[in-house]
Amino acid sequence: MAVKTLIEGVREALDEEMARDERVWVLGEDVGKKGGVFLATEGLYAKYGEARVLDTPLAESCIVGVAIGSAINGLIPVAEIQFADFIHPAFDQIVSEAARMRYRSNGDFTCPIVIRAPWGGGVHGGLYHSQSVEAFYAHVPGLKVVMPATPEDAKGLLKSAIRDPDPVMFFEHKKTYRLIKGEIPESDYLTPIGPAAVRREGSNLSCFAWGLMLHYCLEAAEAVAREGVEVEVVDLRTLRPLDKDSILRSVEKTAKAMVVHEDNLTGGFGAEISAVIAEEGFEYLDGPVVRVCAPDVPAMPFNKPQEDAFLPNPERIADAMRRLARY
Amino acid sequence: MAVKTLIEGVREALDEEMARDERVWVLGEDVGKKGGVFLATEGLYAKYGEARVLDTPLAESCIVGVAIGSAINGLIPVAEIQFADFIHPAFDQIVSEAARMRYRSNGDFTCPIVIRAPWGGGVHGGLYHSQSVEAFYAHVPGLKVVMPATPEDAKGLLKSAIRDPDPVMFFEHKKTYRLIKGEIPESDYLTPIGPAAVRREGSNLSCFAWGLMLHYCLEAAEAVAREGVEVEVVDLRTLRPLDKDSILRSVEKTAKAMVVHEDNLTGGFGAEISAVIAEEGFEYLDGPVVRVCAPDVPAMPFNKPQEDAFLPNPERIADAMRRLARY
Amino acid sequence: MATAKETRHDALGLDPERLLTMYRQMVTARAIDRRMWVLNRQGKAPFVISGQGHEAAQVGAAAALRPGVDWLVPYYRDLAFCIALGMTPLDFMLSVFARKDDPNSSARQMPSHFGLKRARIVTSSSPVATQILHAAGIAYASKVRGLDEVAVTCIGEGGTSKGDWHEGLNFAGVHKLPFICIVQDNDYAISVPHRLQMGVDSVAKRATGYGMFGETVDGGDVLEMYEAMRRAVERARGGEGSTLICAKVARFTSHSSDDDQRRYRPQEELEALLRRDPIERFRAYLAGEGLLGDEEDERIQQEATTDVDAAVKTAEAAEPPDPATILERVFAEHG
Amino acid sequence: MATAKETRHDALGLDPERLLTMYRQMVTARAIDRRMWVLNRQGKAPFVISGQGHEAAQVGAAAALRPGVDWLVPYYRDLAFCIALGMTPLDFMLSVFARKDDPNSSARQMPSHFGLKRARIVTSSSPVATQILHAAGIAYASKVRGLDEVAVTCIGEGGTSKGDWHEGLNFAGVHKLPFICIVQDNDYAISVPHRLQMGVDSVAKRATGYGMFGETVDGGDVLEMYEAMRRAVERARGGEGSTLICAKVARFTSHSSDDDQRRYRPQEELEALLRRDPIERFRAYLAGEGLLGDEEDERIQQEATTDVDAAVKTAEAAEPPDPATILERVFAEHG
Ligand SMILES: Cc1ncc(C[n+]2csc(CCOP(=O)(O)OP(=O)(O)O)c2C)c(N)n1
Ligand SMILES: Cc1ncc(C[n+]2csc(CCOP(=O)(O)OP(=O)(O)O)c2C)c(N)n1
Ligand SMILES: [Mg+2]
Ligand SMILES: [Mg+2]
Repeated sequence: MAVKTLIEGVREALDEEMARDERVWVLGEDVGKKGGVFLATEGLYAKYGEARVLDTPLAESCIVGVAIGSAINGLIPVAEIQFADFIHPAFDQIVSEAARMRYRSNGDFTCPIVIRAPWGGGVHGGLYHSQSVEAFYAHVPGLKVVMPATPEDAKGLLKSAIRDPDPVMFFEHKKTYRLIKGEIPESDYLTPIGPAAVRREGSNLSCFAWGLMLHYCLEAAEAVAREGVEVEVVDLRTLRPLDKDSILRSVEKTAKAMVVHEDNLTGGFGAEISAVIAEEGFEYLDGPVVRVCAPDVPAMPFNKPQEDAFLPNPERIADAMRRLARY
Repeated sequence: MAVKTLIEGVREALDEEMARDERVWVLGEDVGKKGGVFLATEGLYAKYGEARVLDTPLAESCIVGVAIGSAINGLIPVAEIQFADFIHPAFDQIVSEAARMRYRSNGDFTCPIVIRAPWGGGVHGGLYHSQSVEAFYAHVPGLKVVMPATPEDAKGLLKSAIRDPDPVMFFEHKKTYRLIKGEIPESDYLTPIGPAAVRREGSNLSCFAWGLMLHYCLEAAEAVAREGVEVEVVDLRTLRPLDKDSILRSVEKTAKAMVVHEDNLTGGFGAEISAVIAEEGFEYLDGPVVRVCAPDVPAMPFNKPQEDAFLPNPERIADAMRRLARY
Repeated sequence: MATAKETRHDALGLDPERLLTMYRQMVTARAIDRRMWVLNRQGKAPFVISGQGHEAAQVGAAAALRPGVDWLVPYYRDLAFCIALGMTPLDFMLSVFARKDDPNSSARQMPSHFGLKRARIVTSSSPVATQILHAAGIAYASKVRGLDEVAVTCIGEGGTSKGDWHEGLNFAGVHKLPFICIVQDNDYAISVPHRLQMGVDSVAKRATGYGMFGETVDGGDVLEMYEAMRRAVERARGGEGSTLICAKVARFTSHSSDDDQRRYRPQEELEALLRRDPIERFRAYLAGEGLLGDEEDERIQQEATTDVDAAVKTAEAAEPPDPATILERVFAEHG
Repeated sequence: MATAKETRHDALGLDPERLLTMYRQMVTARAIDRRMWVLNRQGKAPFVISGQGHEAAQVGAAAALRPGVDWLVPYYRDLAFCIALGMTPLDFMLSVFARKDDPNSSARQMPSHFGLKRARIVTSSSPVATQILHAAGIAYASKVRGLDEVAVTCIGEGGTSKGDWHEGLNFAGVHKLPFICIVQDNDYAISVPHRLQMGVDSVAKRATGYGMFGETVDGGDVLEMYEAMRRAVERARGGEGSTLICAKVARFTSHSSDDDQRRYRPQEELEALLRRDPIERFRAYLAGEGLLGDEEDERIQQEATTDVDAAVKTAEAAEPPDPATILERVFAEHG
């Protein structure tokens, strides 16, 4: 198996699915000649042409709404939102339309679309190029929300998303695009949407994360392991559907739980995970369900000192692990 | 004190604040001659004229964006979104703009606006006239989120919201508009944004709710009281800022906690309350933190049988109370 | 004979049979519409919203389409449009009574949230203007797939104020899509008058700014509407581009059963409009051309009433949805 | 003398001093802009985004406004506009170096997210087109408060595709607000060419559809821009209504320091544009009118460089924000 970057996984998934099924098309801002601002669609324009790799007008609601319409008439769109921060204008099309086509028509109309967006911080993107938006969408029935953390998952989950008969929100952490490398199978594989993955076995406490934070949690787990604290690190991979069984199984084993995300604390998706554990895993618990998240300020500032102050980091996470282990 | 409906409280607050401060103006769809589809602004057009009671074009982003601009230039807008279900097109203006004016300008520009919207179901409004949207906004730093459940609070909290120097989301449960009556003080009073209110003292378990569900919880508490189960019912009133102290104090007292809302279960704001209790009130807990919420389907259907199946009701809530009390 | 002057419908290539079919569609839609208000007052229909006054624009437009081939992405006043494309009175009444077999949504949605797969009427929601982008997407797929399917979408003049309307027209204009947007301009958005909605008399004047064709039509004249629509459809199929039609119509009823237009609308204004009922106008035309006698008209009215009676009877007796199915069809996996 | 033919600037009532001030503003903006790219290559500025090629349109527009009275709701290319309204090179460099005393946002935002209270430059965000509605709201307040303040907002041609742009222009048109939207049309939205952005050559053609005035201007000609803008401002103050100006400009640099326009833009195209640099054109005009000699020009260039050197020096040496203050100014209560 070849070692590749996460963005290569994304690109390969798009290329293979477009080659496999001519109904698949890509639309978004700058996805054409430029190949996307992160080069996720690089080469596709030359290979598949403008009609299937379309530079849209600068309008996110248009991107999603047109994708929905094209799906109604037989195409399978993969819409790129240039930054997750700019997905908000499409909120209505995603929540009121895409998520409900099947339900409101009692199954007569469906919405097999994928919406990709780079999210997350640590790239001095300032208030509007760093945000986490998963909590907004993981709350919406009718949507699937996928957050890959490895190159293999990025490719395998994106291929599953494109073949999924329902709308899938596919969020790629922009800092992991080139930072995170890993092996990608040569085979034409699919990674199922749903199951979480235990990335590190541990007996003292369970740590749940996704995206960049998963890797910070693994670093932190390494650090505290040297002190004899064995942390089980679970990569949730998809927030909706949420793999409750894996979460509860892990808490049953370790009796202590912690959620880490770079989204703001209050109302972040970590709250849902805590709530599930507090309701369905209460008997297992031997300590408070801890959340390590960004502070409740509107996204991370551009200047380095404050960007660093905003983002959870391996040290902060390791401290929280130590405290919870001691509890 | 006179007994009035909740919507009268809203109307009085608007009228009094407009009379007090000529910077205050109301904008929205049909707020003028018609007086709003629920008559919340009835009479204001005749009293204050078109410039201050403006029927806007049918465009929610316009309503909020224009409100923001008018606040930058010295006015105090109270924007009405006709139904909370239709606030989504304004998501970007609310989340990216209103919530961040102060933060991103380091305090040089501010956004003293109020956004009112009727929410909630039980009025055969179907998929798009029944929704709960509080979870989306209570997650956003920079916003205050107010959910009054009584006529007195509707008036007192709305007056506070209009005088607040920051953006306030003010959600009025449409079924409570005329269903819920109560005394409204004659005095020019304000109800502070923040503190929760214990509506019923109890020792066996704590129940947290807002809007229509608060009243269902009180009914349910009455029912189980006859069986000797004493439930403490807390009206959160504002979700952001969240009154953690009152929540934790109540749980410390009863050792058992339950959250009820008509929003979908997964990722609803009940999750945040559970998470706070599971992290900061863990020592107090003598049982799982229970959530009684709507199922994870896209809003409540129009037909009566399914609308009833969607909404939590006093019976379902009472059953959950009994189960938790027995735990 | 060469001497006899050509009639308007001859010029349009509409034979008497087509004309009577169109008339029948308008009459049927009106009969259904009147009846649902009665049901509402009887407490049998919690919510109704009306198309009375819009029938000529809708039936005239539908006559230029191929039902089941071209697409309609409708809005809530399109009852007559849907009837003309093949929705039956029973299909509709099942939604008014919120019955399980309602083909629009199995009573998950309010009545008049149209959707009928077999007729290519796309499921519609309540948020105004979202459908414009769906029509643009359908038209884009039609173009890239090399189909000759035309996507038609309807909206009120108030809906044109929304961002989605603009984004949809802009996209259609960029790609010269087989896309037609019919704005049914009845001068009111619930209570908001035209002057507070837009700074222009006809929204069709925006067409050039999108690189498409624009037409302002008397939407009370079914033949004028048909003519404009036929031109638009030919352009769409011929790859010449999209069209924005502003059909001036009248809203005869309150906005919906939750509204009372007397609060904001001058009575005289309404009475003046009612004197120009589009169905009356079409009847007068047909009578004038000797194509519709009184008995025939009587029969058509009678048939419509009978159909509606039957539909109401059947729908009222039909099953409501099973509460247990509330969890189905969120995703493909469950149902 | 009556015989001497009147110059363009005489006709516009611009005296030589005003002209040289405008020239100086353009030169200063360009000097700052060039320098920030150097700082970016030196690794001292992680992100820069440029206004090179837009200076004439911006300075010509600013010249028709009253700094500190009229409002600018800017976008990220408006460096020259901001300089003309009173932003100093130091103000800007403090944001480039992300320093605490950056008056735009105390380095919470990326550079070129302009905001300067004293100059009535409204704080701006990254999401394209949201500012259009803020300008409409400011103009509405100006009107109802009986003030004569004009609200000007800028955006690129790509931004006009967004719903907020439409909703803002529609609202301004309905109320004939003292509102001016300047679209700086440089033919690209990052890499997306004009033909894929809209179906019309000049977006100003949309003005009539909103009930406002429309003008298409050579944005490389500072005097032509001033003239159009002055007309628009007079209409705004006179209560005659809003104006949509499409200023055709050129983007000389890549979209930002994160972009490389060679990936999608023909080299010849760019070279042709560079030959018509708006600053060169203005210099040639001034020289031709005998208002600017070589030494004088030399001196102006030199002063600009000196100012920028000083600003860079001071900004680089300035304090970064204190991490502890990250929690401040979310609400009035905290800070
Ligand atoms: C986004 C959104 N905002 C508000 C509403 C509430 N609403 C329903 S219909 C309507 C007025 C529509 O007027 P118009 O577009 O002119 O259509 P008409 O009803 O006159 O045919 C409004 C405000 C809605 N359904 N969607
Ligand atoms: C809503 C939104 N979508 C996407 C972006 C990313 N983005 C920033 S600038 C830009 C292109 C803008 O082009 P144009 O409006 O023509 O202005 P120009 O940069 O050419 O001056 C894009 C797509 C954004 N900032 N906001
Ligand atoms: Mg209308
Ligand atoms: Mg541009």
